[in-house]
Amino acid sequence: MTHYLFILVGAVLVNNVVLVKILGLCPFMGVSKKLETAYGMGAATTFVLTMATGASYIIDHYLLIPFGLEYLRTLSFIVTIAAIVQMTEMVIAKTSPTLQQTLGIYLPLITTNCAVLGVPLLNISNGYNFVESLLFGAGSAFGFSLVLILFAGIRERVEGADVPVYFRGSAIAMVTAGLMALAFMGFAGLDKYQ
Amino acid sequence: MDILLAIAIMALGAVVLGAALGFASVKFKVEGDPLVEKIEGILPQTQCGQCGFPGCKPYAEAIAKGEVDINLCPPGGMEGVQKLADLLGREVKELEAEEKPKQVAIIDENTCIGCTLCIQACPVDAIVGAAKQMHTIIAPLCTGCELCLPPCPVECIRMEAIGENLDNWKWKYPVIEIKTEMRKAAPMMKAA
Amino acid sequence: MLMNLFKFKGGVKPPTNKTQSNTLPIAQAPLPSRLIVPLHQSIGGTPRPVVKAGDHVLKGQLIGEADGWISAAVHAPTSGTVLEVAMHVQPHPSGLDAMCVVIEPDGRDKWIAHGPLDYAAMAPEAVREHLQQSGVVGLGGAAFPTHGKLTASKTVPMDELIINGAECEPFITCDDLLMRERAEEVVRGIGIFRDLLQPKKVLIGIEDNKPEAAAAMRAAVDALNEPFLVIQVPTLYPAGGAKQLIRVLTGKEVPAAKRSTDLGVQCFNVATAYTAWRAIAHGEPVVSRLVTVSGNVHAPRNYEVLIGTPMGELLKLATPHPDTDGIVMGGPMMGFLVPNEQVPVIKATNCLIAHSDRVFPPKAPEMPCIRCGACAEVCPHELQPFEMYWFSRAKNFGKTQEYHIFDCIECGCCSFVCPSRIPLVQYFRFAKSEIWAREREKNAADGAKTRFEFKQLRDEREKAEKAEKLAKVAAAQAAKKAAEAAAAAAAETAAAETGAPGNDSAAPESKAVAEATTLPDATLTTVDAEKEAKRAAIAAAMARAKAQRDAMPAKNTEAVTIEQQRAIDDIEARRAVLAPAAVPGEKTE
Amino acid sequence: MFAPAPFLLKNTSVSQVMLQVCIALVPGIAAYAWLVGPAILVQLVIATLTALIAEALMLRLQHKPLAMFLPDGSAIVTAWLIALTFPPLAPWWLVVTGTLFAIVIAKHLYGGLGQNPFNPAMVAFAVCIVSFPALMSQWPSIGLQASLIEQINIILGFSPRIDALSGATPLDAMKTALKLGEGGIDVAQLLANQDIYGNFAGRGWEWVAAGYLLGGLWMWQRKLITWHTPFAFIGAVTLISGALWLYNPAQFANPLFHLFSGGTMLGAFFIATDPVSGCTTPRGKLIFAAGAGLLTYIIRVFGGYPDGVAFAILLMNLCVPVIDLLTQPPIFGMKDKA
Repeated sequence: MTHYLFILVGAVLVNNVVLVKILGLCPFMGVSKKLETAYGMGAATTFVLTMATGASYIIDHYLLIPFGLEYLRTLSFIVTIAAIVQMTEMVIAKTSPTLQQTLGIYLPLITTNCAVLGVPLLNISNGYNFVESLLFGAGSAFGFSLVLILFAGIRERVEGADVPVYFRGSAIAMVTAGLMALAFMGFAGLDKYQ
Repeated sequence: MDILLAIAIMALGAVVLGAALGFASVKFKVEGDPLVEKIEGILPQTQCGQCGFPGCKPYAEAIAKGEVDINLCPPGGMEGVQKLADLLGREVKELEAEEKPKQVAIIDENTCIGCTLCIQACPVDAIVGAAKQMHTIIAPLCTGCELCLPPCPVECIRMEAIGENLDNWKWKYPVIEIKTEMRKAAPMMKAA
Repeated sequence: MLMNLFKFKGGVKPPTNKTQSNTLPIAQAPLPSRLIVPLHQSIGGTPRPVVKAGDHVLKGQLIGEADGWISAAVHAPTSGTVLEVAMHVQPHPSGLDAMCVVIEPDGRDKWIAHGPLDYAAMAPEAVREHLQQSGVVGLGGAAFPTHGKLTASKTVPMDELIINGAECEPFITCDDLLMRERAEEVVRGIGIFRDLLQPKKVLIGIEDNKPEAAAAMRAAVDALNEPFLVIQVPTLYPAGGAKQLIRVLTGKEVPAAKRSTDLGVQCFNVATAYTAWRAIAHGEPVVSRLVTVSGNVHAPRNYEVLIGTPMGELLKLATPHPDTDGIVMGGPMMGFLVPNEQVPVIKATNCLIAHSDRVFPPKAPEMPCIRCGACAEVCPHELQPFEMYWFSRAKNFGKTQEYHIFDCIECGCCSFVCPSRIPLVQYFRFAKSEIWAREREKNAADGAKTRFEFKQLRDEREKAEKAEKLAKVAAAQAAKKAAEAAAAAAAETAAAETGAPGNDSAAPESKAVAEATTLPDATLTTVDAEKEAKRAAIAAAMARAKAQRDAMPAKNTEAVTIEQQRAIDDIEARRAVLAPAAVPGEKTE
Repeated sequence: MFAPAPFLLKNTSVSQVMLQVCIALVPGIAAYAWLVGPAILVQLVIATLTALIAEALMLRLQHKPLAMFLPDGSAIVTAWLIALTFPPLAPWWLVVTGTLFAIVIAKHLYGGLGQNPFNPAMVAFAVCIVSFPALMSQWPSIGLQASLIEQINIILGFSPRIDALSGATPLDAMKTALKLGEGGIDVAQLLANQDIYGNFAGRGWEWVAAGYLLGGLWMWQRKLITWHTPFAFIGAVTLISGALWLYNPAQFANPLFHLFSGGTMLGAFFIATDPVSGCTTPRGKLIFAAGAGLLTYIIRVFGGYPDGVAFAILLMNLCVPVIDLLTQPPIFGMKDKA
């Protein structure tokens, strides 16, 4: 039980996919200007990422490994993720056009969100079983959403600040992201405590 | 052999996923373009045609299709361009024409001959009158589009900038230099 | 005390500075050299001027007629000659002009014929009407037409009538003096409000720094044998805000989105009650009011001042110190510097404070907000002023509304305590007026859009009708010609058959064909020409019938009765509501 | 014409607020200088000078009026907090680096006073402990016999960094000992070591913490801070340390030890109460401070750093906008619906 807890805590905080692994920076910077979009993107990514880890585990274990096709991992994972993203986009477009509007270009971009590809690959390299994979995927997704939402909150506030001209926009956002990563270093070592 | 197997498996995957996507695209089909409405919401609805389109909606449609630039609407001003740029994720561009202050058309009622030409030209029904009778502008409805100017045969319509009055007066953004203002008031009391 | 008092959160205790002006009795201000009476002195419609330059007016004569229900009449403050009806600078922070009636007093101060009304016999409606005609408005500062507040909610029973004698702003003592000297008339005025609203309780709230006023009011209430309760409330700015006083006395909180009558409570200022009584018992409209003159002056005191008196002339009565550099209208917390000393005293003017750096030390420059939260602690509406400031400053108006900027009453408590000396209220006013302006623009744009779309629809319909008509005319003509040709051909063929068959029979036929082919939309042959003619005749008949039908309603509309017109308007209005739904349908036609 | 109501103002200013915060730090500093060594005074001077110079430079670059902003005192408070959280004999350049980072990056890149989302002093500490973990962990043993001149020489790098410096804070010492002991060592045994531990916490340090507590209570009495933040911070530390102490007193130190060790008191009264980077709603303050207290304990006991205050504060700084948004108090007249 504690083992699973450590995987989850590790994925959410200690090895946060954005701030520690530095994956998925594109949506992290792109969709964090407003809290609402951050909520939407977080939810969409959580869904896609969890689905993707599950699907890729199944593909890997029941299709690729039995036929000795491990070298096709990246390719087949990308295809799977792309399909899941497409499906998600269609569902969102139907159910919530405003969310689709606000997410804009970033929804299809989940396809190329390296976090979504990275997490299933990390699962394989960590040798996780199905439940562990799902937990790790969900944990990473929660970590991503958490950080995205907190970041959006800070950016909304910083937008009103007298940031020096040369640092407005992405520059100060990068500085903020750096300081956030610094704060997250405080979690270092927590997943190794026995 | 291996390569054939790989191709077969990938093809199988492609077929399965393709079928799923195809099904979804039918099941979750969306009609209409919500973007046009959003763009139209930003446009000022003066219907002036200065953008080269007959009204705001056609311009909105053209923007949504990506056929034209977003800086063709002088009544919307730079603020409008900024909003469009934010909505569409495009670059902010300087306005094509210069920005004018808000204005209202005024008919010189002594000169008006009652030809109804301006009434027909007004896109927003802001002019009232009948044939051979004096016309007048319903000022609150006028968008200041100037479309009534050219058709008037006697040139009795002029545009006037809407000045500040107690109804549309706005509190200004606070400034720090409060002291200078007070000093200005000083001589007035001395005179008294 | 029998009553259990409530508390509102926040509030501040600025130095009250009331003792300077409340020691001397009320004095009558002399007639000024001229009176500038703005027409728009209350919230609502601007009264229409009913006098013109050169007219002679008597004191109390109507000069501005109320425009609509939320509007109050304006009267000549003294007898004299109307010099002009023109634009003059207003006692308004904008310093803009508005329409005023300028009167040169003749010095006789002669009243128009007036007298007491038979109050006991008046219907409530007549009382409200009379108050409107007498120009009775809220004299606490907001100047809302009083008659508009004197109707109880139909659904909520009226529990409490609150009379506001709190006067929480520093420096101001005009209500204090009014209650001390004219308590009886105030109490009688409250009686009128009570009769109209029928509340269960009447509570008179007076801050506990005015014991003399409270005693005078108690005495008057006892003398008149009224069941009103005079309650002393703790001195805490802004306890005199209507919503705060309601909270303190009843525990009810009136949000910005609701009217106080929805919660069964209504609030009036003591001076309003006084003027209402004068209007009913003496037939006197509101032509003067009490004004505290204080601040940087030798002799602060309260004056009974005619509406329209230039502020500079009034200030001179109290002999301002030479370093006076401006006039503040209202209190030091919510007042504003008037544009110049010529602006007149209006119904909303309760206090003039001579401004100087000694009385109001100049503010240190504004520093950035450090989010210390002092403003949130003192906000009587429990808002988060620093958040509203942050977003007002960034011009992020949507966010300011999320933080309830429209619940702000602009009392100035937040600016008062701010360690960074940020003029918070100014930021909120700026944000509010920007939001209003945007709202106006949005509404105007929406209106323009619907009218434009409707015009387009109309144009299209007209074009279609015209085209239809043209086509019909053309078809009818073609048919007629074809019929003629066919008839001729038939006659010729008949002739040929009977007389001369053979070679020339082909010629007329080909002629008919040729004629037929020249017609616009048909390549008729002699064979079906007849059929075509018949069809054309039918079409022409239909067109005629349709034209008649179309003409019919047009004839009707020339002589519609008012009821019919109203019915038509109703239908149009309903159509307008349905229009968006109807448009696509019509387009597909 | 511009009319700035209200015309009456309460007589307060940012400088006054900051000055009072500095005064409140004095008892703690006095205890520090007396019990640990006067070197802290040198560090305070170094940090203050660096902060003021950096502040002036940044204001100059942004064309802001120096005369208005420099005396506001916020840079001094930041500098003092940096000096008080760094090891007292840390080399001068470490303090300078930290202070520069705090003033330039954490404060002025965001627009200066009042606009920084992260606490500058804590950013300085976190940056330095991540970049120079060894130097940041060298604390002098209490009772180090070295004159002020010697200490200054150590700080300025003229004297070698003697062995007596390579000590650890009482907190760190306990964590390392417990880890090395693999469960064989009892907390009570460790606390018996009178070289490191005093009456209820670290020897000497416990009185420094008490000094901060005193200053903090004075600030509360002066209404510079509300009760929410220190209460929730101290409450959270007490609760979690108490619970674990009751669960296994041999492996977990008692709450009193944790309250008076490391930066708990400084954090609860002086760092978490920073209004700029902290929460502002009453409920938000409670959540913010409780979260910071909890994370402080977790990081200092289970994590990889000697103390957790800096990271805990930074992590909670991250959450501030969202917490504030979710804890908006109901406004006048809208309480029933909320």
